[in-house]
Amino acid sequence: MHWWFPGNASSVGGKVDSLFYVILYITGAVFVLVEATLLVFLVRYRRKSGRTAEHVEGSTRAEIIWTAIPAVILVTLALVSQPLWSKIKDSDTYPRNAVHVGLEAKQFEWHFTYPGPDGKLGDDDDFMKKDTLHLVVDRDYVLEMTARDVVHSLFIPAFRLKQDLVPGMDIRMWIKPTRTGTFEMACSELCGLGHYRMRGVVVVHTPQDYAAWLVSQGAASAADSAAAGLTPSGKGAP
Amino acid sequence: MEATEHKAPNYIAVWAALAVLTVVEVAVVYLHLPRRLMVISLVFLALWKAMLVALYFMHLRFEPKRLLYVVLAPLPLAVILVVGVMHGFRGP
Amino acid sequence: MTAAGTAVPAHTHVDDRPFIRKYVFSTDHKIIGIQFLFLSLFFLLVGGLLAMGIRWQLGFPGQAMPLGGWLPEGVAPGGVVSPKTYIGLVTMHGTFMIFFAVMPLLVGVFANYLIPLKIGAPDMAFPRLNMWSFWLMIPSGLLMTASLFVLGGSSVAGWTVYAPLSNTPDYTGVHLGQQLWCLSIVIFGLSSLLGSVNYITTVINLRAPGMTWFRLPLSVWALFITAVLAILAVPVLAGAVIMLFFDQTIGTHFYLPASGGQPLMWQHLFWFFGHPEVYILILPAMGIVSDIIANGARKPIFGYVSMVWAMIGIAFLGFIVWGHHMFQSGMNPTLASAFMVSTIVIAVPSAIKVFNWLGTLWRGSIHFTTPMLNALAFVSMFIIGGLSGIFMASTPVDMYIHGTYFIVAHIHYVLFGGSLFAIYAGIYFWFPKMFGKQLDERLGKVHFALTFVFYNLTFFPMHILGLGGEMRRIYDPTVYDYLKPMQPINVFITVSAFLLFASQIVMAWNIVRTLARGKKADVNPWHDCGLEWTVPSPPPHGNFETTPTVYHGPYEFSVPGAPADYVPVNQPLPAVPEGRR
Amino acid sequence: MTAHAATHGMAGGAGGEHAQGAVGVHTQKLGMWVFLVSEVMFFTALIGSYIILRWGTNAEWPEPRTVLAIPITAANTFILICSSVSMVKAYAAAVRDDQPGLKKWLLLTVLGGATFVSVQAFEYHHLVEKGFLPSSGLFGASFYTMTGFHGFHVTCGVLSMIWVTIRAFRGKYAGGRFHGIETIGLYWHFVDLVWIILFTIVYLI
Repeated sequence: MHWWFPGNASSVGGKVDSLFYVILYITGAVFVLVEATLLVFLVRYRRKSGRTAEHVEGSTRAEIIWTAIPAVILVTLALVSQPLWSKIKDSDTYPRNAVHVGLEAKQFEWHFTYPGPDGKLGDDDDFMKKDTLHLVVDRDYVLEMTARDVVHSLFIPAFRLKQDLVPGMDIRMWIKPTRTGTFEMACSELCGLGHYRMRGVVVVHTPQDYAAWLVSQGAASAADSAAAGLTPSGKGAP
Repeated sequence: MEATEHKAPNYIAVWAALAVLTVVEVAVVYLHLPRRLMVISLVFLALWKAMLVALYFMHLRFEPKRLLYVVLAPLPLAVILVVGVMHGFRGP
Repeated sequence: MTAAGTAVPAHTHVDDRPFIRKYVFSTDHKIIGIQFLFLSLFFLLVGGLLAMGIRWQLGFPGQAMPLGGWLPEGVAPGGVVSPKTYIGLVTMHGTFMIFFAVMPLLVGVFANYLIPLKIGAPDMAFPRLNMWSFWLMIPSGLLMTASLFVLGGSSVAGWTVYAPLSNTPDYTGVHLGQQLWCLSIVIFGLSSLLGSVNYITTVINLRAPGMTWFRLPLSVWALFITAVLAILAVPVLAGAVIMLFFDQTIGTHFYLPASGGQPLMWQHLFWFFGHPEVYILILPAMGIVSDIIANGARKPIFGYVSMVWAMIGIAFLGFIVWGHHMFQSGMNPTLASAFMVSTIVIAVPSAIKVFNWLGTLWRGSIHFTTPMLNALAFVSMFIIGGLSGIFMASTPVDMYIHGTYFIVAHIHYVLFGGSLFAIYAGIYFWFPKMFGKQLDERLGKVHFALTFVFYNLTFFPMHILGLGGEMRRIYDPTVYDYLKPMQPINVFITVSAFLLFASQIVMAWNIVRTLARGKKADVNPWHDCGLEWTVPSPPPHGNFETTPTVYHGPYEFSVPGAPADYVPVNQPLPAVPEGRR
Repeated sequence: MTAHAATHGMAGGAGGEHAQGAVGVHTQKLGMWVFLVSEVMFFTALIGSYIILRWGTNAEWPEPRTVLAIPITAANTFILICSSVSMVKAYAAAVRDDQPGLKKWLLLTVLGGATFVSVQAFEYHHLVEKGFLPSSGLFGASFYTMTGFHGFHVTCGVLSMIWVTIRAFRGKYAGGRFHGIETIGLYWHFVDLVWIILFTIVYLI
């Protein structure tokens, strides 16, 4: 039974998970401590005959302590999170040699534009695929993302990656898969009535498999691009 | 009465100042100054006029300090909102 | 603009106002508070019913809903909720709960009822505006309710109505529903504004002699700060919604990229309102809980002054954290880092408050009354809601859990486990004052126990769903292979949610029965120090016979040397041995 | 705190003379200021959006003075400023209990406000005829939204001012009861102040 994170398959996933567990352990400990204290107080200081409450109005020292400790822990957390965040989302830090893949989302469909054999986006040998992203394991990719109609959000749980696609904005996201296999992707920003079925898959190949797949696309790509390109979406219909 | 304790300001003088500042503003537009200089001077003139209205017509100059704090409270928020959002668009 | 109302006679014994001025178009803050109470409890019920529809579809996707056959074919073909209906339910559940249930319950009811009574004023500063604040809620609520039934259906853009989904009918097929949503929210904003202006002015200017700022009960402090948040945040929402409305009706393009508009600007403006709104929904709850915990523990609140400063700190920081709702929105990542820091800092004052509540219980003599139980539930649930918020504050972790059920769990731990338990606590606590009758304690405890258990069974598993990667607002999770194994959790949540909803019948029954033939309440059934407990239940029009004088702070419980274990604020403290005060 | 005893009898905000609470500000005036604070945030949303859309993004923007007529609006600005002056004169007259003066200056204020709104309506008419509409790009959208809501505020102000003037003719502000005048005056000046900002930012820059 899978009732927890899907198995990680990207370069950043492990770090995100570690950070998650750090926070989980800290907050878990705080949770147990505080709730236990609450329970102990409730039992110990319940109303009993012969004992009255003590008229205490506060304690500056205690308050300084319990202000300072969380403040230090929390600021540390922020400092730990910051570098990882910049690495994932700051496009200036992305690897130079990454392969660029285009992604345009429209209602309930993901349209990927592949650079073709020459590895460059924006020329004649580009080809398109709908709802399927083919990647080579351990290679750096940068998705050049935009949306045609409304705000969508690309969510690949196994990669721990999420990024909104906003119409009118050009947003980039770095991906580096570390495990071969097929992984699901979803839209995680309400985008219309068919939001729930805006499903796609990421197929992570070995370099050999990818080359074979690329060859097999030679004939299919032209037809696919035409089909994926400008078919009007079924507006409003789920 | 709190309102009568201060001597009434010379409203006509304030009015004259506002009128002159408005004329200066319009003049600045037609002077063909460098864009940046024009914007800065216009913003400065507008704030000056707004201050005159707030301080004299709305009597803020003669009110207790505490009321002044109430009134000034939203201004930093307005700046934070505009600056924050403008910064937010220089995206990845 | 000149809010000249007729002077309210303060010392009336014979109240000869006609029925309609007394109970319908009343300017009496107590009647207005009670009007708000019933109105918002109604909307709480509506919001709860919509939630049941959501839960049915998530637990049993594609199966006919019980009684679903009664719904029109266009809404639920064959009794099965359609995707459009589902998203409509999600949108309207959020909208009703936030704007028409929790916010008026906290602000409309308690601010109206408590502020004048607790500070020793005969009424609000502007009673007539106060009346308008309630009567504007009626058209606002009617418009929002009507939007459920108009052609094209209600808004389906989520309660955050993100543009361009919301402002372009072509994307969803919703025209009028979304426009009514906008109009309703603008009127709501006006109502909230009139209320807030009143609360602020009243607290500043109408305090009784001796009621200094640092003698105000924490509930009044909280409601005051909330009103400040409301007058600063709600107008921004109104402005943003008006632009959204123009986008739909007169062809502007504020949020449409077509001619240079910015979808992201909607999100910024919305969350600039939206985050302070979160604190509007939790601060009054904190204030109410502080009052009740001090009362239940028979002790002064621990660290009163730091409690006040913590609230002020939360209120200020609340305006500079809005970006944390938008970490994954395509916003500048450097700005996101700044928002991460401010967000993390805001956890500190919240932590201070929790520790101070624990400090209040320490060495107390805890009476487990129904209000106290609900208040304690607030504290323990707020701890969970607060701690789960730290996950989202950390931007990389947020990348995974943003937009998943983890967020849904978090918001419900804060809004239901937090605000709603505090509202229940407040209703049980002040009901005797409002109606002169005491709610049944045994039924109250049954209601509390059932709600507490089923509430946790409903919302805690949502954390697991979220970590498993289940997105929020999806019609059918079984579309995804990786979510299928978690479907049993969804079924479990759905069953718990139905039981949670059913448990509320106990409270409704308790209220109805008490109003019909309840035990008459004492003037001061909880032995509290507040000024509201020095006047009859319910208090007469004009509240106080003579203007009360306040001698000390609001939480003088168990004072050594006092005849009882509480000293009402209108009585001086007993002479104390040197070293104290 | 003795002030409270006085407030007690007139919580109606009806403008009793001693109704100053803890901060020493009359309740009615304080309420108006709090209301104006929220108005500041409302206009921040509108004007802020304009600033953001125009300078925060790379949207194309026409030179305002190629679309709008500056001289006539400058004159209109001057009219609004004049009405602010007449308002403050009315207030001064009310403080002095100079009833004829109060009536005269109030009438002039109403006249100024009404003229402003009329000129604005004329300007709208002219612009619409030229084909400049709310749907004409972002500038049209924000121009009409901002000036429209400002105009709406002026219209509300004129209507309340008419009401206040009627009350003044009935002697409701005689004998030192000038707080009503002061309160409406604050609103009036605020609307003037917003226009000063709008005129600069929308028409001139």
